[in-house]
Amino acid sequence: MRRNANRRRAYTVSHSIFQVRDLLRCFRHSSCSYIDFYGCVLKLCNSIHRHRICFCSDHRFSVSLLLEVFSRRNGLTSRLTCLPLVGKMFDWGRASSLWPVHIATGCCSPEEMALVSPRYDVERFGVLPLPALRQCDLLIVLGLVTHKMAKRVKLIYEQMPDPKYVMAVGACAISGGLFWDSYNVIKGIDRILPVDVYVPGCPARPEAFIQGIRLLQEKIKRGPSK
Amino acid sequence: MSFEAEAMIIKEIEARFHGAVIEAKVQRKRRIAIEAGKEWMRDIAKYLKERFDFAIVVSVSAIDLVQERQFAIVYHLWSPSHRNLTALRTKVPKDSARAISLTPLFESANWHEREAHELYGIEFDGHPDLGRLLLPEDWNGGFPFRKDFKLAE
Amino acid sequence: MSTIRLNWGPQHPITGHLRFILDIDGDIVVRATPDIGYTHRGIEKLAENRNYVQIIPLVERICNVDSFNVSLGYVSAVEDILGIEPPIRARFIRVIMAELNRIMSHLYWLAIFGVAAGLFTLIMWPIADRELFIDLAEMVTGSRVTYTYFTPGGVYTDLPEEFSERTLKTLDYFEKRLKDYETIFLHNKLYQMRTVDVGILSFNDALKFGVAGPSLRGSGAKIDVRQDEPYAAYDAVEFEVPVEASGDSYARAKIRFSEMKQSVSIVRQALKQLPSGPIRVKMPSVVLEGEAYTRVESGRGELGCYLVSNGRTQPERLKLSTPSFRNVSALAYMLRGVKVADVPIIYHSMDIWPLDADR
Amino acid sequence: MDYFDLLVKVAVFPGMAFITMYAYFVIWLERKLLARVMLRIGPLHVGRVAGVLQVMADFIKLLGKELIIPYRADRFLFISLPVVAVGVASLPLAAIPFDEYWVIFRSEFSLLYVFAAVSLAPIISLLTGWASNNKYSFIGGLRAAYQLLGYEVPVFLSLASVAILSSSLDLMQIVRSQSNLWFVFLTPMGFIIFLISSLAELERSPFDIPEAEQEIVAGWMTEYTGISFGLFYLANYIRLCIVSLLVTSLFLGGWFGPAFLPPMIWFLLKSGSIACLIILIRGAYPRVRMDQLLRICWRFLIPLAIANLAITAIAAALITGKPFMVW
Repeated sequence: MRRNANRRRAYTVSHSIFQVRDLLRCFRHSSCSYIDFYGCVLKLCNSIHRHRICFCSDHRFSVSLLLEVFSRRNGLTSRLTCLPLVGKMFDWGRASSLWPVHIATGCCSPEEMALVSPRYDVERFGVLPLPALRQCDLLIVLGLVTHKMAKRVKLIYEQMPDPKYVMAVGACAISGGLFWDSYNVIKGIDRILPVDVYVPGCPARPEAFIQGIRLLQEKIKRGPSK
Repeated sequence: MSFEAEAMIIKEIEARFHGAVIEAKVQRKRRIAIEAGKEWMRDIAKYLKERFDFAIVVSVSAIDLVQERQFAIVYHLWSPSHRNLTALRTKVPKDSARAISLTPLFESANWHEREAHELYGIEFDGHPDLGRLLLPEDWNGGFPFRKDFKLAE
Repeated sequence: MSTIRLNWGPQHPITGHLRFILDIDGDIVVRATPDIGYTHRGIEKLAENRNYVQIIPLVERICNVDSFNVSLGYVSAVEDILGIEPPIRARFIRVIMAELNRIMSHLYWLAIFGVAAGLFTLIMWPIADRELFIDLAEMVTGSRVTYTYFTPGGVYTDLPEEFSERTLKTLDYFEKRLKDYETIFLHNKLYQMRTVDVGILSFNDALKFGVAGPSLRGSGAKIDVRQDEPYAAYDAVEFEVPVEASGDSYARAKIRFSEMKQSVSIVRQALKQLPSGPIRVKMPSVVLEGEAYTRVESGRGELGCYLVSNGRTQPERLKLSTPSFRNVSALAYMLRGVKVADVPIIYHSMDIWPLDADR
Repeated sequence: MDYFDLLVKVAVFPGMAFITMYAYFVIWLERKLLARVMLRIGPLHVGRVAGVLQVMADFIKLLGKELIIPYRADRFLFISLPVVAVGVASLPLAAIPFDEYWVIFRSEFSLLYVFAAVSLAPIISLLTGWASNNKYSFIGGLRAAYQLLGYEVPVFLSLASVAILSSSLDLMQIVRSQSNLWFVFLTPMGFIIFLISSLAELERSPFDIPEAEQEIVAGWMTEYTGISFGLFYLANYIRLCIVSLLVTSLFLGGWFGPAFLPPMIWFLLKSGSIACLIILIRGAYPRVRMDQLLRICWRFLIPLAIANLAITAIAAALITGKPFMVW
């Protein structure tokens, strides 16, 4: 697990859609705070908004943003939203209800199936797989990502609503793994996405998955790093 | 162990396509290898299909022969009734890699030939659709399965 | 009226690693184009840079729900080239592990096929029972899904002592569960409504498109590599090859159920006959020049492994002709003119594992 | 009418607060029960006991999530529909009697009112599908509209038999007339038809065609994010609660029951068990196809419902001696 997902690393993939990612990278939940009630909410949202328009949305707002706008208009200097308790509550909610998006990119997908199955039953921790990515907040990259898939993974990540988390599962997603010298496999998903948790294994065992999810939950509960 | 059934097939093929068949031999039980000129491929395949019920193309493999500067294209045909697998092999030069497609004859060769086209750059004359199959849409790195395509070190 | 184009996948609840481009007119699919290649790793090319033993884990990754069978195909090709023959005990162990893997693979199929019609109970039960077989495999090999257990010349280690007893226990339990599955799946009226006469693939079409495995046998063709050219120790065990004539999704489902029963019986027979003796012969240090094409019946169908050696430590060419690659090419034809709601059913009745198709 | 009384009723007990709590409970129950059917445990670690706080965590998370409005979507509809959906879903509550006293609004024609409100739901789905500017949503909305054609007629036909039996369209009167014998015993066929078609009305398995996950992702909810999705989610379960309450009032004798428990408890127990039944059906049956649903409804349910209605009418006329006596 990496404490700070903001990892400035030059990636070699040169697809046009990937370029946007660089601009967005600093707006991650953990590196910067646009949704976490620590000021500067409006500014960051606006700058994201400019870049997002080409994908899916022409406007975005969240409840925290509304609170912010409301308190500024009424001269409340957003004291309400700065309450640590409110932030803690939201962190707890996010940590306890991670809904992974359904995307299978590589060979770890049978292990993900085992993860939701009776023996490992990850719903105990509040992880509920949902069909539509608009409602999800955890992108589990299951194993290798090819160049063809990378564009889609990228797009999926962009279309997910904030705050969102990325979990890289398996040796291939971490570093290319067994296919390190392949011409079509991206050597580590962190070249295109900011990764929160790395789960090793080839393929990763469900126990490792669960450990990864627990680590991610701890990370979310600690709140944003400043 | 004798291979009577296999020898019979080879004998008929050699008799029928005398001169076209470069080499025909029994490799082991239920395995025949026939090598022929590329312009004869469709005729031999047609004969095999109609005479011996070689109905399915189970695999089409191209091989990059570096020394000979040629591609070998190997069609593996399976005959359900004779329980026999024939490797029908031909060679095309690397510079003008064109072969005659067997897809009009065997629908099952369709995607295999597309794959060979994509990964080796072999053109198949008479193939209905040699569109992109496995590689990314915007791939322009050449033909990855050729021997001169170097992988990362 | 114009058609609507739907892109199903790669992020879609049913498609897994591939994409369908569906042109639909109302509720009818006018044209369906499967788009594969999302997991194309170039394993065959990578194999040209590895030595013969290093390739085994690579090959297993093409279909890691069925990795015993896949590696068996590759390993026997190497054995053919080297001209070695595994000892008799190793061959029986191979049969046992391959059949256990077939059950796992079919259970995985059942889970996905069950959920294709929207019943989530049926995703959980088979996966839970699959875990028992994974336990057996883990006991022998120490790994959950990718084993690297078969080596050229035999198997890597001997079976543990309690393996036979525990396998028999698992099989007893599994036979009971199989009856449950038949109740909630095969005899479920709603499932029959969804699958009978859906996605019919006639005998001639199946041969024409080169469909493989249970999907082919669901169309009435009695083609099974285990019977056509017995490898490992399949000539020493008795089993039937189930065939259904109707060629619809229900027939393909029924085939897989019968195959699971056959696999149980094969494992029992093989355990009974399991001889003692060495498990491995030594690999010769020199690789001969030559080529071999071996076929194995994996859970998804016939898998062909074409291996060309030029005498060096790395193969000249490895070509894997995978069942999913053959089956997915028939989908464009099968999905034409069906209802949108039937697309998941037909797609998963073919048991296509896109990793297998892309390689 | 005491206005304070009315306020309490609307806001707290049979009204919004209660139904939200009830829906919360049903969501939790569904996750636990389905998990048991699937041999799992379900939510466990969130909240001290049996994951009771799981749903709350979900909603808090959804509250903090970004809302995305798709490009070229109908913004006004897109934003307002989730709220409208919750409102429309809880409308029927106004006329459902929980007790002789606990009912928000009494009317001679409350049955008609309730079902007018219940059949508004597919309109919301249709509008949502249209407003999202997404193909899957649009198909989902259209499917919801088609589905309406299937189940609406059997619902009303089976209700007519209830109305005949109680000679009233007043829900209170309908419940009162079951004080001795529940209608489920008098018209079992009507009960079954109503239950099946209300499954279709709720868009629940095996008739969850408008939100068929394997075909059209999440149907008309595909584009919704954050709390607007949460509101739809809530609205769906409010509808489930309403249907379970309605089934209890119409067929299971409302609050009547042996005296060792208070009437209100009986009412909630009965409706809770109907909710359980609806949930368990989801764990046992796959989804049918659209044409199959319409075939089931038109070839099977509607003739049965008409026969049931005729038999009930004739029997009621014979027993009471008043031909065609209703209202």
